Amino acid sequence: MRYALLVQGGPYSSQASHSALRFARAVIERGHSLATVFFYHDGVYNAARLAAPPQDEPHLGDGWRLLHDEHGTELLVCIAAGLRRGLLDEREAARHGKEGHSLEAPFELTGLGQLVEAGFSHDRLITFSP
Amino acid sequence: MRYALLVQGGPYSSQASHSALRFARAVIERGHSLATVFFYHDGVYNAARLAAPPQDEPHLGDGWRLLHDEHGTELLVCIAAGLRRGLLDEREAARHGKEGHSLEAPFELTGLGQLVEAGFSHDRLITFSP
Amino acid sequence: MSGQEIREPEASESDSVVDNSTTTGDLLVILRHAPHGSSWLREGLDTALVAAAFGQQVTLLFAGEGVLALLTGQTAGPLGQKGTHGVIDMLAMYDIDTLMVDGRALKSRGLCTDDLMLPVTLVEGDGVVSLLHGHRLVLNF
Amino acid sequence: MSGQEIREPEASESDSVVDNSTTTGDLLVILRHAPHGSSWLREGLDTALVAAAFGQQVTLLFAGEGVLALLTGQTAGPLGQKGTHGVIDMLAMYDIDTLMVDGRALKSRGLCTDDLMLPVTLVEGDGVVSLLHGHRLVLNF
Amino acid sequence: MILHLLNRSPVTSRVIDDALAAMGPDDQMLLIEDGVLGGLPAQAVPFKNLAGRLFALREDLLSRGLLERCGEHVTIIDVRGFVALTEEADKTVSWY
Amino acid sequence: MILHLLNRSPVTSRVIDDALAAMGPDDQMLLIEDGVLGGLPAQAVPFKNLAGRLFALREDLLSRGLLERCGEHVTIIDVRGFVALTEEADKTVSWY
Repeated sequence: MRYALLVQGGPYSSQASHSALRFARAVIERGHSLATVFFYHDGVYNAARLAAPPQDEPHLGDGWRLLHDEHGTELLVCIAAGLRRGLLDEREAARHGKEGHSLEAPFELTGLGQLVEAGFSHDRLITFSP
Repeated sequence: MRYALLVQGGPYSSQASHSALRFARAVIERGHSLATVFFYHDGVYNAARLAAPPQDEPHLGDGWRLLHDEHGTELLVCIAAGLRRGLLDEREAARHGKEGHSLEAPFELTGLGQLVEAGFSHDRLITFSP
Repeated sequence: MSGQEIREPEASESDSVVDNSTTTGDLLVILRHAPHGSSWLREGLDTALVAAAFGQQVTLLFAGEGVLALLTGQTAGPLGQKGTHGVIDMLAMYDIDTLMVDGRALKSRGLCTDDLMLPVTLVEGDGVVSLLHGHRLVLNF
Repeated sequence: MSGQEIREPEASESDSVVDNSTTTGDLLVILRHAPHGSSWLREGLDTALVAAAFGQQVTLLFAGEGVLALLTGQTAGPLGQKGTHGVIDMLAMYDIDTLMVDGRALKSRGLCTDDLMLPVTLVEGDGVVSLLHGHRLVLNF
Repeated sequence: MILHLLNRSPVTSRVIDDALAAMGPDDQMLLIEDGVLGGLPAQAVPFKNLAGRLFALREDLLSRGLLERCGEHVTIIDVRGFVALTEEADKTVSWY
Repeated sequence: MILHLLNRSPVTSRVIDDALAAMGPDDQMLLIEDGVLGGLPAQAVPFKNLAGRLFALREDLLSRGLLERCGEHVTIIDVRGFVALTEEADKTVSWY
């Protein structure tokens, strides 16, 4: 089956992101495709490229990137939720006249329509909230 | 009196930051000193320098900066809570081998000891949480 | 998705009914959070609007604190926060006209349909169960 | 502030007492959140450790879900999240030995002091009120 | 006197029980944010021992359409009144 | 069949009431994160109508020291079992 996840909890603030990443790996272990992870509400903070958690704790951003690299999982970040929380890629930073960027590939800023699309075009959508 | 605020809610995710900023202004209107705002838990996201909220909504980061510029309020961000959430100034970014930065003056990364210090050296400490 | 900033209180003509049939559709969005206190309500409503704009048949269920989203007399916040009442006003434009309200949530807060901005359908008893089963996708905000 | 990753369950020798006197100090940290589910517990404990390191007299009150912080047999999370049981083990090193537990919170979860890692003082009735009034500063996590 | 801030609705959160249990006979409580729902007459019962010591923030009632719907069990104050309460209180404790 | 996920403790959050009210006679519930506290025997009562349909996540019980303290009213499954439940369910609804 093709799975999509909706992640709405901030990394390190609630367990939601850890639960989602653990579930994602189990989905793949059971032979399914983890096609899409959509980050919304505080879940968008998972994409913060400068996150520097202590070395003896799991690095969630790296965990998501590994899923993308090894399994082609799309990492979609709601652009409206991201912009107000300070998550901009180079293009959005330029558009808003700001120097630097806080989000980069494989995370992609995208519209909320992609969440709706994910909900209807995948076999399963599982939500992890704070 | 000298007031300190502890802000623990993320901007735009909960009302905590809005409540704190509104309270901060009223503290000053009543003739007190708003000496310190300490950002902890998801409150540290208030310091995200790239935040780009819609133009018809209040810009919380600018609100905090204005307090600092006009009233000398210290804007202290817990470094441990900030680093794991991706809030690094230029110095911490260099120390962690990362390019760019996500936090800048007048926000300052500081230790949790400053919260304890604020609690005991100010006349009042008021907490705003999500 | 902007809306009017201030809305004067008004007594809404209530023609709400209790739902004993089964409402079906593509997407059920459950709204369980109050306006102003967090971004959950706004984000849930935005999801509903986008789904409707994509041509999906959307049902809204206001439950728990979410029933406050429909209260008359809401205004912008003290710092100019927009609130969500402007979005509620726009639902009809997006052809979202199936507004269900958990009757228990309304009653436990001492409110009735006369307190609400729009006509709604009250859901009682197993009505919520039917709603969840009657939609292809359920998103809970 | 790192700690051991795995802790085997063990029956703790309970020498806890019910507090009918008034405990006073500089800082009361109230811990109301469970381990692993959020960062609140960790952040509250860190605040207590720092205050103690600064020479303040610190009292901890475990209330609500916070009583789970003291449960025996906690381990790291499935992705290697450290949890907070290692920090609990370090409290004595920081001279934080006034550990108060809301008896009501323990009882409503069907737990007793034998379930806890450390000896604690149970607080009942107005004990919580006295604790709040007996400390110069109260931080609620 | 301790000022207790409550920002959660008493209908959906049980934190109100902890807050009330922690209040001494002279302590005061201010309802803010989602907590102002406690100002509805139907929510008066849990606050019955707080006569004259229960406040609700005007700005948060207003934006939610609850200002005209408030019961007699709460005293409505604005944000300056909120600051005034913190001036009088020895300390302030937030429940969330 | 709908799978309901609950991640809040039934002692401190009232969302469990909404979740239970939304469950049909064949629906299942899985307790995760802070929700696994519902696996304690003292918390069995609210779930009394869910015999055979109530699950708790093993990994979350283990890390909290609750694995050996679980009651008979819950079936313990690991994260692969969690995925299996979502395979069987027509849809999954999260309560938080």
